Amino acid sequence: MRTKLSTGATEALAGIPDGATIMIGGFGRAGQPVELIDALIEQGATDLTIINNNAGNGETGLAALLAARRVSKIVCSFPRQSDSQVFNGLYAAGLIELELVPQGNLAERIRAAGAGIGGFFTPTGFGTQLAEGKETRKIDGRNYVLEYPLRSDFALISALHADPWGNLVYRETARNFGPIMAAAATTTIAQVDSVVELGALDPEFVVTPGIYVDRVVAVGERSWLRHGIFIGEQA
Amino acid sequence: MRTKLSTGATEALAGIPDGATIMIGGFGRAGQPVELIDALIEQGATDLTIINNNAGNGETGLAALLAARRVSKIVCSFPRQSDSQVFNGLYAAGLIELELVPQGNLAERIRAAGAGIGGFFTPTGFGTQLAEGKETRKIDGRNYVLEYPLRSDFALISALHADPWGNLVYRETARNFGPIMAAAATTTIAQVDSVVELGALDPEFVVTPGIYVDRVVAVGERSWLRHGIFIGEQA
Amino acid sequence: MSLSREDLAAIVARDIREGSYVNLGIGIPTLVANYLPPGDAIILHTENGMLGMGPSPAEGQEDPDLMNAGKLPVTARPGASYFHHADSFAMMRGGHLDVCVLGAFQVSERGDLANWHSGAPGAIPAVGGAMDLAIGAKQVFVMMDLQDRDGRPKLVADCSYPLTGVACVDRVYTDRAVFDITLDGLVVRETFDTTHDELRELLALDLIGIL
Amino acid sequence: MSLSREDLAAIVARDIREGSYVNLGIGIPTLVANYLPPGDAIILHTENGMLGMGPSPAEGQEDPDLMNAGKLPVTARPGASYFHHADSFAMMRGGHLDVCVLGAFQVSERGDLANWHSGAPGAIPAVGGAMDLAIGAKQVFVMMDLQDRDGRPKLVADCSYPLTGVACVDRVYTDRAVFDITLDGLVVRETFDTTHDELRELLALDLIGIL
Repeated sequence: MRTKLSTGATEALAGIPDGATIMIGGFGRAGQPVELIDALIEQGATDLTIINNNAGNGETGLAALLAARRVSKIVCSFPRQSDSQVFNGLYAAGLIELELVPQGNLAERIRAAGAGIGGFFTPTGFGTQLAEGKETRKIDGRNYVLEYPLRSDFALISALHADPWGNLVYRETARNFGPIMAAAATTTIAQVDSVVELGALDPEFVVTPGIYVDRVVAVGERSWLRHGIFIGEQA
Repeated sequence: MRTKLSTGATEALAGIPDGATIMIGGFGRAGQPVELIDALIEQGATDLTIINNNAGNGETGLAALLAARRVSKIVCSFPRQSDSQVFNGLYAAGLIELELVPQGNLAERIRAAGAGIGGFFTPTGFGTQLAEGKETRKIDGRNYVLEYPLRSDFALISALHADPWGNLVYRETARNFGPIMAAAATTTIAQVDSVVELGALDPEFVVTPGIYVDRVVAVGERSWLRHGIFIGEQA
Repeated sequence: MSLSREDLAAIVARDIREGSYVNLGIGIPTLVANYLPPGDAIILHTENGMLGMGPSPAEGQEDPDLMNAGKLPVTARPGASYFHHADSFAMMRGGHLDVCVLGAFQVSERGDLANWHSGAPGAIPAVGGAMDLAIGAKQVFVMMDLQDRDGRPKLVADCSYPLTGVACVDRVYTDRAVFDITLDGLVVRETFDTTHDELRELLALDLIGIL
Repeated sequence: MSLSREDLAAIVARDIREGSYVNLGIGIPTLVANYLPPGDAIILHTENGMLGMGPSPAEGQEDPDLMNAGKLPVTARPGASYFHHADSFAMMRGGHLDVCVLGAFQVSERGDLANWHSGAPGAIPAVGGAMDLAIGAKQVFVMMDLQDRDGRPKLVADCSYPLTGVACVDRVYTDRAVFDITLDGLVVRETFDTTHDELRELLALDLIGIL
């Protein structure tokens, strides 16, 4: 196997062009690939479409990418939070486009992209504003909305360990969107706390098989684990 | 938590009526819940619809259930094998109905049932006999067939270990259909080699969360592991 | 004359059967956790990828990777499991949770739920998992005051706020009474220092109930 | 005058790039494994739930839980992973495998594949993963004899056998020549002791190729 290990975040991000669609893992801050996002800010690609559950918290990570005016559109389920001031300001000023997707439909659309499914009927959102204009169907007495896969050019995700094949394991609820985004992107870049030897991950316990991972960069223990605690805010 | 542990296979199968639809795990013999199938033969329920990847191998397990004439219909992807003589005979005599489903559509239909998806567009089978009469659609230039979820009243599956909450871990390629069938059945019954203490399974490594498992019966090391080796035959 | 939120949370907790898998929504429903039976009689789900969620950690023991859907630090019970977002929402959408408890702006007498969007012009919409929770569980309970701050009923003939889900609520716990939403209509299940006549006058809805 | 299956397997193996994820179908394609570079340059997938499949175990070391799609005992390489059937077929259907090698009854000049059903009356149909393999990989290679036992070409204008997939085959390796199926037509990629004229006569198909 050719190695998937990059020497650093900058190298790992090579080739991301202006106008790219990028999935970024994380639920709030847990699982957010902060070091990769910082490198993306430095790298300079702009006019990006970002797919994430949220729209940035505080002033760092995804919020800092937004503040740097690199993002023209965001697809997410929960932009408005007590600390989403960066997004709020851009949105109010008409400087960012928002596609709001119910969280489960967001997850299932991402999963469908990775799984080669052309579309699926979901009960979530039926009869609501978020299904307006969409095809609906009653199947076995229940109402569904047709939703389509959500793909991206790149995925930036965060995991706990990788091996040289790119197999990944995660930590607790930081797993969240990582596994499905890895499969839905053309090129998946994973930051991990550390890389372990081939064979060190039990094949029963691999969560993301390496086939879904193109580049791996070890960043050391993530800053969230070092600096940690944050204030809660709803979903 | 009320215990999910049954004292034996007979108790675990309580309440399976004539005419039930039952998913049975396993790919060939790996992951086949042989002890539960033996108990089902003894229990006597008949006119069953069985969902399995295959239609029985040799003279034991699922093949023995067929031989006992308890199965009126089988939904599977690969009935014909070198050792599927029991099914072959019943089918040739018109004594069993067959619904043939491509293996990936079988897996995805089972997954859809557990996931609350009303239907999905799959590229698999488009333009073939197995899509005849089914709705098709071209999405983003690719052709798809609409397939519907596959549910069951019961699932009989085999895993390696369970804890008292019904969390399951599997062994190697015996995992196959177990996790998705567990989620697709109204009542899921798992045979396991052994039950471990609550907390003994690492939450990172649980494959089937206990919410999908209703009854657990420890059978000791499975007979396949004791008596083992079998002859290969295609998928 | 009306019940405190804590007392109401205790009543909701009382109605959740042992062995249930439960998702407690953000906000007021979270209070229900304080009144559940001790031990592991009830297993809590959090949609960001965990079954077997435990209480808040002791101060200083917070783990940034272990949080609930409200992004507050939590713990894991023995027997817990983690899974990714598609698996977590499959669990919800697939009808595997026994009970989900949600807050609401409004509930209609047919069980329509409005709890995600004020509909105010200029407001930034944010839905999160609300629409998935609304349609997913075997039983969807709502906890809310029966009236808003201006005294207007929140249990209504038709929701004026944007809907979260259609005909999805099974039971509404309020500070004045508990209602079951049935195919026959709104059933008054229990009242708190409030008569049926008072409820009828307040709500202007047809009510069915044991007098 | 024509290539042995072993020699053909070696040629297929030569064309698979290092770092590829590959599924080798049941039967003749399995031979390709014997000619892949040593080590872990190529990672094998088996649709019953594994990446990183290794060779057959030593006699007496067979593990009944560890098998390939042909239900033959295999081993796991360091770096392997197991997953359930829906995840495995999502991997295939989602286009993540670089190469899939399949046997065939017939392939049409547009890349239609027939390999699952003889169509004979009374035959018990069995499809397994054939239709998923046909549509899933980035490149679908077929290995087959150019002619059947009766001398009839198996690379045809239109398949007479029931189809496994439509326009899904990218390349056909036969004992006489290798063909690329392109939007421009059938391209002769390489020949084995066979001239283009002989191929044209045998197949009665338009061929494009470097003479």
